[in-house]
Amino acid sequence: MRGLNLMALWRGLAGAEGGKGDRIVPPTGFTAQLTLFSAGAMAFLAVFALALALATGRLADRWSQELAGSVTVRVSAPVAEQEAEVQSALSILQTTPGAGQPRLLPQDELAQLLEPWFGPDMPVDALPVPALIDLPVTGDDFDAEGLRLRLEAEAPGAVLDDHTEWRRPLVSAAQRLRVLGIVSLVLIAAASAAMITLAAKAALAANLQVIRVLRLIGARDLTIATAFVRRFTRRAAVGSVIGTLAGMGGIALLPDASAAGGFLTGLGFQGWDWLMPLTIPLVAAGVGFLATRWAALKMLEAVR
Amino acid sequence: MRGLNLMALWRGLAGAEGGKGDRIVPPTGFTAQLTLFSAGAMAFLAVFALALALATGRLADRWSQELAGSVTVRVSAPVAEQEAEVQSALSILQTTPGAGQPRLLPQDELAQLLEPWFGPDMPVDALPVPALIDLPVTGDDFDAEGLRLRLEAEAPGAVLDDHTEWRRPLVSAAQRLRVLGIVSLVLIAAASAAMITLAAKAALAANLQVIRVLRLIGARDLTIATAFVRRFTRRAAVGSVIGTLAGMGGIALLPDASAAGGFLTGLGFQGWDWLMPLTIPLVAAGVGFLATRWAALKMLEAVR
Amino acid sequence: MIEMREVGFGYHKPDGHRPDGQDAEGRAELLSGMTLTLQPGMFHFLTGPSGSGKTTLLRLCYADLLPTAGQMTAFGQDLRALSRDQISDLRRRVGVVHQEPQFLDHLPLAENVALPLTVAGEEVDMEALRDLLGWVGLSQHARALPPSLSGGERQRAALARAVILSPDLVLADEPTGNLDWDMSMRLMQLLIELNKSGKTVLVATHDLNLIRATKAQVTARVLRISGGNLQLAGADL
Amino acid sequence: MIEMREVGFGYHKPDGHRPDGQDAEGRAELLSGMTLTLQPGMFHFLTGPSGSGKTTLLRLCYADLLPTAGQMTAFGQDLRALSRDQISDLRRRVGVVHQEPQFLDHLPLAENVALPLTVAGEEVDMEALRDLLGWVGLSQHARALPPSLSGGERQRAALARAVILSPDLVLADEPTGNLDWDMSMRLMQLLIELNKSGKTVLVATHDLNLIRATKAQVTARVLRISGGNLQLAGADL
Ligand SMILES: Nc1ncnc2c1ncn2[C@@H]1O[C@H](COP(=O)(O)OP(=O)(O)OP(=O)(O)O)[C@@H](O)[C@H]1O
Ligand SMILES: Nc1ncnc2c1ncn2[C@@H]1O[C@H](COP(=O)(O)OP(=O)(O)OP(=O)(O)O)[C@@H](O)[C@H]1O
Ligand SMILES: [Mg+2]
Ligand SMILES: [Mg+2]
Repeated sequence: MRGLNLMALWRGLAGAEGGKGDRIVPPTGFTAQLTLFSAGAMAFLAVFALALALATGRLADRWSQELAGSVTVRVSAPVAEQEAEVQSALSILQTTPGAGQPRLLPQDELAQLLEPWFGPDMPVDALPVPALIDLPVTGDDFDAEGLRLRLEAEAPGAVLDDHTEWRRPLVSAAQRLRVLGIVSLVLIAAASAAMITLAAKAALAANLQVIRVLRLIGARDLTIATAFVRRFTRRAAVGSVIGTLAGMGGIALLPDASAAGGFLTGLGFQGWDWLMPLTIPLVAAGVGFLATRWAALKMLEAVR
Repeated sequence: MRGLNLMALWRGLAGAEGGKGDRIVPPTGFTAQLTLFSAGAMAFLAVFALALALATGRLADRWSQELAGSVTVRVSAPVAEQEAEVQSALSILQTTPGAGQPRLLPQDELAQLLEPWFGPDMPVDALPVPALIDLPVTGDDFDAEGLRLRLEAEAPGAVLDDHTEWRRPLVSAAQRLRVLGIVSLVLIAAASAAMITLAAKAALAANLQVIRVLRLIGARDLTIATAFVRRFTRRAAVGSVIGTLAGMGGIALLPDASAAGGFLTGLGFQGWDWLMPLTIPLVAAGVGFLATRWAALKMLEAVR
Repeated sequence: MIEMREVGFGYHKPDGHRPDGQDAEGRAELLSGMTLTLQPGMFHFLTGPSGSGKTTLLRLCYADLLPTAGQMTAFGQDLRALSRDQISDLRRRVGVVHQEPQFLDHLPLAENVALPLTVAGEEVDMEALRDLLGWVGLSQHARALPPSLSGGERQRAALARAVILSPDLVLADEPTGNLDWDMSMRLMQLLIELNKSGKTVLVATHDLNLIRATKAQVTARVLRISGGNLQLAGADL
Repeated sequence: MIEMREVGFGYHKPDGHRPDGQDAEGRAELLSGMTLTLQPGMFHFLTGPSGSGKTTLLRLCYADLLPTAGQMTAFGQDLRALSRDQISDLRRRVGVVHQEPQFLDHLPLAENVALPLTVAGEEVDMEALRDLLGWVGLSQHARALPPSLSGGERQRAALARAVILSPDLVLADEPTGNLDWDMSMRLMQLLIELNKSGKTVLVATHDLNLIRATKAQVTARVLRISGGNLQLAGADL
């Protein structure tokens, strides 16, 4: 029952009839189904590629933001030299490009940091506790590796602790994925355009007799081309609307990524993003229109 | 010059002629190019989807492995109670499912751990240093959250420090991406099959007159079907070989991810993986063969 | 109506297939030095052996082919200067019955016959359409699709389609090739009526009996192509 | 050779197009109660008005259509029991000239004429092929593609293709519809020669002159379809 209805729906769409003028174009055929299907399948894939590009874009942004937090410099030296080491470290940090004003953590903040290790009763003053300097990262030109080397050379007791450094490869991975998504999108768009063009050409070639007959009885180029173009644009549009909706449905059905924590912000569309895939049918219809128009006029040229 | 040569190559492939028997099938046409192009484009996309699935698979495996290392339990209590707390924590850990034998770190290992903070001269004995227990994770059924709650209830001074826990969402993200890659692969395969089938049908429909003429002069079904099937299988195979090679070339040209560190192990194929995309043309040729055979026999049925 | 002065024509022969008498550009001159005027209101026959160029001459007349030499005008317009839309307009004034008529196979016969009206954007007069189908003996087949028609039925449908716009000139290429004598005469009757109402008619045929029978009813000029040249056949045929 | 006993046939008329006299299954009985034996070595003509079912009768003979009533055998085999491969075999023994012959438009004429040999897997005797093309007057066009042939040339090519396997039975549907008298007689001569060498021939035509001229040279039975029935026409014609 269901299969039958789906088949009927498909036939109805593949062979949908428009106004009176369109009757001159044969209603259906495999090339028509092919146009509809290509448009649909490519739109479906395009939705996924778009979602990938958007999600990885978000991911890269977010991870970059977290990266851009702050780094900590730990100065541990014999008590006598500590003060001098801290001063030289601070002067190095002040001249570091891409970093803000360094801040030496006071004793009570230090005690708070160590509390989970030693409990609240710890005698911080009595211990050779290192000094900690917090350095906010403000610019893209902050070079952690360069700073580390400089510290090693000029303030040997100072160690750079870049606790978000491990995320840097993740950001580059996310950016890589975003590029992949965009490249796929471009490839899919190009393949769709080529496929719709070829399908339109194939359909027109299959209808060469129709075009000949129409020309011979005095039909104008515009009349003929319009009938075909309308038919094919509709097919490309309908196919890609179906494909896009199916793709968006698929994306919506994907399990929500928020359960997996904040690292991957889900593949879904968020907020206004949901409007972006809706441009796909517009593009497909535009491609269908241009491709058919071009193919029809070219085919008509060959028929006097 | 180059454009011309490429066009000639394309025409040559799209219209390539086989043996003598194949001459009964008209050499070319847009449906032929369509078959070739669909096969090529889909193979190209399939290579990328395959690479994505493989890379994310590797990623998930690797991150899972790192996850499966060990966790640390830190017991900090007033000195008098510490020994008792450690014992009760150890007994809890011993009965934890999915975990190996817990091991209490001796003083010197502790001192080593604290060295970067306090320097080598630190009087570990004199301090209320917490006891550290290392617990190797051995099974999938290890439940960090459950263990944390049990410790809280039965050994309040013991804190579970799961230092790889933050990677868990990454693993699930990678697994999600792998599923996405596999789903794309399946979708692309299905879309390709449908497209090749439709293209074959369209080409056969365009050649209905040829089939009629051949039947009328006494050609057997097998003779006719074979000529078409050979032609189309070759087209699907050639198209997908080109698409696959182009896709593999594209992957090989992608910047190597190793520069970006160990987290994302690059999108490229590694080692024997390079052989996997080579199955794509086989699948495409198989689909082309079955689709054309089926379409040809079906079309022949309609012609007496 | 149609004027040809020293018109020549040859098909391009592709890839090495070169019969004798081919010119430098790779054309075999099929027709040459043809001078002919189709006078308004006259009935013309065109005969000649198979392959002599009858169909080719007709195709020149409805601008399906362009002469490769000489001057040719239709309704006073130089055929070589026509734009594509002007060609369409010309074809609405010239009704053509092709030797192997083609139709839109997905439309029923009646719609096919009315097609010239449809594409010209004119109203279809159902009454007239029914009369016309009756005259060519296809009333029974009005809703049949073209592929289910017999050879003769297709030729009759093609004639009906050619005259539905009541064109100034009717060109018919072997319109009775697949018809028995009675039906042939019936169709010729239709053409004769049209001619009497002032239309020009040109019928290509190899059937001398048909020409004789028609000449009994109407003054007809008989043209004969042979060897690429046009002659006016005498009263003897 | 071909035996029909009380054979009836009607085309399925689709979607509401129902002429009178249609049976319960939605078929109009075009032919009914046809009894006919094509005797080996005989020359037959088939006439009848346009649309009477001549082409339909021929299509029944080469198993392109199946009778809807009665018994029909070809070479002793029940046509309804034939498998698809047996139909192919039958068609290699029956040469057919269709009313609107179709070719493989991408192959030159000579290859098209030799096609029955090619698909039967037999060697092409180039000498015989050239002779045959010469006889039907197409030597000049051996390398031309079918769409560039004139109407009459197509019919001649179809006849050449029909006889190249020297079939036991030749069915020709209006083979001279587009041919002038001389060429028509030339083709009939070919068929007469074949008939004299023992082959059975059936020619559907509406050209009574052709039948008369042929009867002057060979004994021929003339069958006439009208109103769905078959009559043997008398010597008077
Ligand atoms: N499109 C074409 N390309 C090349 N040659 C052609 C083409 N059409 C016709 N010819 C050749 O031109 C010659 C004249 O053809 P045409 O159709 O005008 O003959 P015709 O007088 O109408 O013959 P018939 O009585 O057989 O219909 C023929 O030899 C034919 O092979
Ligand atoms: N495929 C078909 N489907 C339905 N009706 C058909 C089909 N083919 C032929 N007919 C109808 O059957 C009748 C007989 O057709 P047929 O072609 O046998 O006539 P014919 O005697 O060969 O005529 P002609 O001399 O015009 O060629 C016609 O009225 C035609 O419309
Ligand atoms: Mg002609
Ligand atoms: Mg017939």
